[in-house]
Amino acid sequence: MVLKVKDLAVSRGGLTVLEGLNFTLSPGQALVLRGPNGSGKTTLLRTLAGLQPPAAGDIVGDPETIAYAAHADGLKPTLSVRENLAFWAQVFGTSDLSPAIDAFNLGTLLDRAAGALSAGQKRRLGLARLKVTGRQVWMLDEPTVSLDTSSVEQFAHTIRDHLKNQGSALLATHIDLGFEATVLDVSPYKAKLRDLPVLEEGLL
Amino acid sequence: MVLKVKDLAVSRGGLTVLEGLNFTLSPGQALVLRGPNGSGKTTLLRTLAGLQPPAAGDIVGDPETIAYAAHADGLKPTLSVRENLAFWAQVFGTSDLSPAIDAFNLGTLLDRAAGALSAGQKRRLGLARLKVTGRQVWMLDEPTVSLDTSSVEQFAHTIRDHLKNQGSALLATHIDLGFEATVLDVSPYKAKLRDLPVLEEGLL
Amino acid sequence: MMPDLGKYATSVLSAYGASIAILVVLIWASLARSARVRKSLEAFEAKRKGNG
Amino acid sequence: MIALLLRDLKIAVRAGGGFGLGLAFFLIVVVLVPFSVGPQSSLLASIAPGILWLGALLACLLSLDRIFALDFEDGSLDLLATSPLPLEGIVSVKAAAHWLTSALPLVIAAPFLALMLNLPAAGYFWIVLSLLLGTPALSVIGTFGAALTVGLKRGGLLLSILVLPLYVPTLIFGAELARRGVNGMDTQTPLLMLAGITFATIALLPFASAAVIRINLR
Amino acid sequence: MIALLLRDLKIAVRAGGGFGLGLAFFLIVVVLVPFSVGPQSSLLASIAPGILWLGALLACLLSLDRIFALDFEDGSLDLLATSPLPLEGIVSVKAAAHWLTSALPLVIAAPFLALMLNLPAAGYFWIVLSLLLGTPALSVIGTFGAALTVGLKRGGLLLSILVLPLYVPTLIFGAELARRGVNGMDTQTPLLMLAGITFATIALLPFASAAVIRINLR
Amino acid sequence: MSERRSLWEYANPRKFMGLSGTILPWITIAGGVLLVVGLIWGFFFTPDDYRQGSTVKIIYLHVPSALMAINAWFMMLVASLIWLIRRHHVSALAARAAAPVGVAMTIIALVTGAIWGQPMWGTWWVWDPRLTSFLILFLFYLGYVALWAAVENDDTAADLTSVTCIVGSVFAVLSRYAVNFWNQGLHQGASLSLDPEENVADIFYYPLLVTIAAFVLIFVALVLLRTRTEIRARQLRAYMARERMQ
Ligand code: HEM
Ligand SMILES: Nc1ncnc2c1ncn2[C@@H]1O[C@H](COP(=O)(O)OP(=O)(O)OP(=O)(O)O)[C@@H](O)[C@H]1O
Ligand SMILES: Nc1ncnc2c1ncn2[C@@H]1O[C@H](COP(=O)(O)OP(=O)(O)OP(=O)(O)O)[C@@H](O)[C@H]1O
Ligand SMILES: [Mg+2]
Ligand SMILES: [Mg+2]
Repeated sequence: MVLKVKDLAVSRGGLTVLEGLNFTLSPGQALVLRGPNGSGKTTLLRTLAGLQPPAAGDIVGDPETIAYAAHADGLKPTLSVRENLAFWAQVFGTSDLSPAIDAFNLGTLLDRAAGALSAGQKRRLGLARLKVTGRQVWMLDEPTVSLDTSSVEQFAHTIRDHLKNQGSALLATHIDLGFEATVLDVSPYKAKLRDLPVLEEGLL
Repeated sequence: MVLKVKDLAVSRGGLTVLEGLNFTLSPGQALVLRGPNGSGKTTLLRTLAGLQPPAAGDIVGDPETIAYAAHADGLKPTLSVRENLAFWAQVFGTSDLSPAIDAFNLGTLLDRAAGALSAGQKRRLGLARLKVTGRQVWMLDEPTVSLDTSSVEQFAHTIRDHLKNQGSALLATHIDLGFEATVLDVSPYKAKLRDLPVLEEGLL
Repeated sequence: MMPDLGKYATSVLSAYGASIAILVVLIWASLARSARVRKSLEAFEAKRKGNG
Repeated sequence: MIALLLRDLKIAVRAGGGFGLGLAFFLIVVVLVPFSVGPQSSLLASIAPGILWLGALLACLLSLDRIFALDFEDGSLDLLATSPLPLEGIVSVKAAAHWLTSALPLVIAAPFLALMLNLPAAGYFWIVLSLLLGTPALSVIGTFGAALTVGLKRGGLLLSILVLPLYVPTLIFGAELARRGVNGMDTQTPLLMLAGITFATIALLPFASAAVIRINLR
Repeated sequence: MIALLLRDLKIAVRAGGGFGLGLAFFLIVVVLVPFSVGPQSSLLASIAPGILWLGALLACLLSLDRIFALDFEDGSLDLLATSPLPLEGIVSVKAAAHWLTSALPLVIAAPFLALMLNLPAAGYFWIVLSLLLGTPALSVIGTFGAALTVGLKRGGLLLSILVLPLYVPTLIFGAELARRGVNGMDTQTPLLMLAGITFATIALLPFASAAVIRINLR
Repeated sequence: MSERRSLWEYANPRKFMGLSGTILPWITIAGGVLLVVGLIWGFFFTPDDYRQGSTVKIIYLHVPSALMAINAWFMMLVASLIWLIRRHHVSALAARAAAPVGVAMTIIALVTGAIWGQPMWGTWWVWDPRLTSFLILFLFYLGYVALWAAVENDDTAADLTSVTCIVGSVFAVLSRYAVNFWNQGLHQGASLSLDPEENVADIFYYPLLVTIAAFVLIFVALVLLRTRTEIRARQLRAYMARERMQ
């Protein structure tokens, strides 16, 4: 077990969005978060990645094992694809770029400035970053946005590989990714609006 | 016929991306652009919308009939959903917001600041803008990114409606949208790399 | 040989010195860049020919 | 067009930005001057009109990048360019909104700051008049600079460098007008020059700005 | 950590930005002063050290928003915060990169600009010394301000307002040191104060900056 | 239309490379020789001026460089207009190539002027109209160069800098004719005017003409050389861009 969530509540903009979440993530497991727009998937992922504190409950797990990929890819438009990847490899203390490059078919784009990529090419580079982190738990927010079908296939393949090597993944997505995964629908955990976030009611 | 493209070539970053495009768009017709990442769909849409000049060929059509929706939604985070919509309505000289609001189920979000919406909610607002332009030809770049299944359904419904009223639509997308449309795969039109854009070869 | 520049010697000499230095730097920079660009273009075209 | 102006004003007010911040910057620059040149009051009074003009100019300058950059980043500018509004009109409205939110508050605040710099009260009129006449040129010129650099990420510094030389004539005649007015000298020449610059830029630069925006959107 | 520093320097050079632009701004501010206060050379010489300090400070200030804003917008900051690097280290590296790309060129250029303001040659040493000692504090304090405003779109002006008061002590002692040095007066007190401020901010502020970044990323 | 060869042919990169390659050495030699002759003549073989003393020798550097600093901007203006109207790439690249040369000329004029000013006016710098507009022109040069460097896409950069060049021409005109508008300021008026009464003494005049010719030729040579470099660099970028698309 690499991540265990107990009675977790997460909040955004001062309001609790989801509450009463309980789940675990084991090595080799992929967990897909589903739920309509605005249900709180992004908020949950940010909380688990340690970017914001939980509103209640516990997260058991080592933040040092998590690699988070947000909607924005964190690419520097003036640096080349290779330089972008190499930078993240250095930050995470790894050095071999080639698996990442191969996994997302970036070979021909290596010397291109990241700013001159198309939407899908950027996304592929953003996903390739995950592979150079060398981390075990991947947290992905709508990873396949803008990807064409063959790239989605590549992505699914990469995830399957990662799971096979005892990695695990937590994904938020609206579309089918084409690999076996536990599905967690977050809609039932929608927070009731019973209490005010900060002050007690009738305080006046 | 609202748009006719003859021998069009489009370029990005000084290089021709697509060439030899010929197609027409008639009232009531939806044309879906397909092609792998980086094949030039975005570039083609921007050219047709009049944001960049064609590299060669002709575009016959009135730019005043086109409503373009890019990847970015042009929302002002500090204005409310209603204010955002009302602004575009005024710019395009229309006044009735309610069809747009109903079409994308924005009723409950009206007084929310656009910056406090989730990814999918923002997208819905961005699409609602199209309805308030009152324009006939919609050009959409990956419109369903981040949308959940029920919103995609709403979107397809809106498009069908628009087509029924003699509107037409040109969409770039990687996923199935669930309505009948002519499909144009741009990959065969990939520009040959025969000439350099500006200078002659072997110039030295 | 050297003309007598009187009390303004430093002014005149530094004006000549500075101007000539700037010209030399400009010419040197232009030539260096010209050579560099030319070399990389030649290398590039040679490589392309080699590849077919 | 009106809708655009109103929207821009609303956003400026909503962001808490426009009014307050430019003003505060102006205030701080004027406050820092005594710290940096030392507090002898005769020296201060003699440089006061110049410092007020310089402070107003820098405060204007700092708010220039807001004119287009936000609209560019979130895609609004693409959408506006494909809207029925003429681009020349859009840039003029943008310049007007900038003047209303950034420059006008400075003009109003100037007399209060003049007090801090020991300027004689008779000079207040001239300070306000020269700023009122000169700042529209600053907004219009600044809009041109903002249009030039709109495609560049963080073009802020480049913007300053392109715009400041263009600001020089306005600054010279504006400060000259204020200084002459304060010292009771003849003000006609700088007054005419300043007005001339302002009207010329308002009449001509919007076309350049619109052209440049079109290029940058490609 | 080194990787981050190198990346930031590379980006600054690549953008053509870092070095050249801050410098050009400095140059322009110093050039504008005579336009605004009038060109009497004795007046200029007497305010020269203050103007040079003020110009350097404003040039630093304008480049502050680059420190974090770009990384925040494109998501890098989220990713860096979840990376193995300690956040305190990240902010320190950011401050160092800012100093190298923005402040150091100003220090080097200062003597040339002093020439334009008719400063006696004996004063150059003191101008450079005071800037060399004071600008690291400006970078570190600026990094704190940039961290505070990182969440805000176009927080540039707010940033200026938060940072400028914090800059006041550095400015006072820096300009005082330069002025005294130029006039051949005793420089010990401002020298010690300036050095003290710089070392104190370098030692303490990175912790505050890191904390503030953490809050802003929530 | 007609059989006559049009001048526009040289806007074709290949034609330009051919022609410029042939004439460049000659212009360079001529410019170098004239410069050496003019400067030696001026420095060693002219007397001191009765008022200015030996500082009058600075004229052989100051006037030609100031002249070329302004003319370079006008050349850039013409090149920019040609680019905007006829979209000949060589023209845009020539403007780009000329700017750094113009910057150097401006710096020489500023430095020599300042050094000359110290003994003549008792100060390095005065804020008179000609000097002021010349300084603004210098700042414009910097902005122009920075803009070229900052914009990724070459055509966009050419368009934007062309507009900047047109706007900046106001200051090029002012720094040449400001003295005529405001009859104030310390700086010299037109000493090279055709009116013989106003001319500087012949003995200074002839070597000055030689150095002016030398500066013109050196400017042309440098611009040709740099334009050739820019064309090659553009070619290289185009190759690399194409390579990357494959
Ligand atoms: C920093 C100080 C100076 C600057 C920036 C400067 C700049 C200029 C400029 C822009 C021109 C006009 C070139 C043209 O119209 O093509 C010029 C011409 C000239 N300058 Fe200066 N100058 C400076 C100092 C001086 C000094 C101190 C002297 C002599 C006492 C001087 C003597 C001349 C002469 C004789 C001409 C030729 C006049 C003409 O043909 O119009 N300059 N200078
Ligand atoms: N900055 C914010 N301030 C206040 N509320 C916000 C903010 N961002 C999001 N929200 C609200 O918090 C809720 C959860 O948003 P979240 O982004 O987590 O949803 P999501 O499940 O990721 O949706 P989507 O599928 O559309 O991305 C939504 O109702 C949203 O409107
Ligand atoms: N700013 C730019 N400069 C240079 N080349 C660019 C730039 N933007 C995109 N390109 C290149 O132009 C080509 C077409 O890009 P475009 O964005 O039109 O593709 P697309 O079909 O929309 O792809 P996607 O499905 O990934 O969005 C791509 O090869 C891309 O790398
Ligand atoms: Mg989300
Ligand atoms: Mg696309």
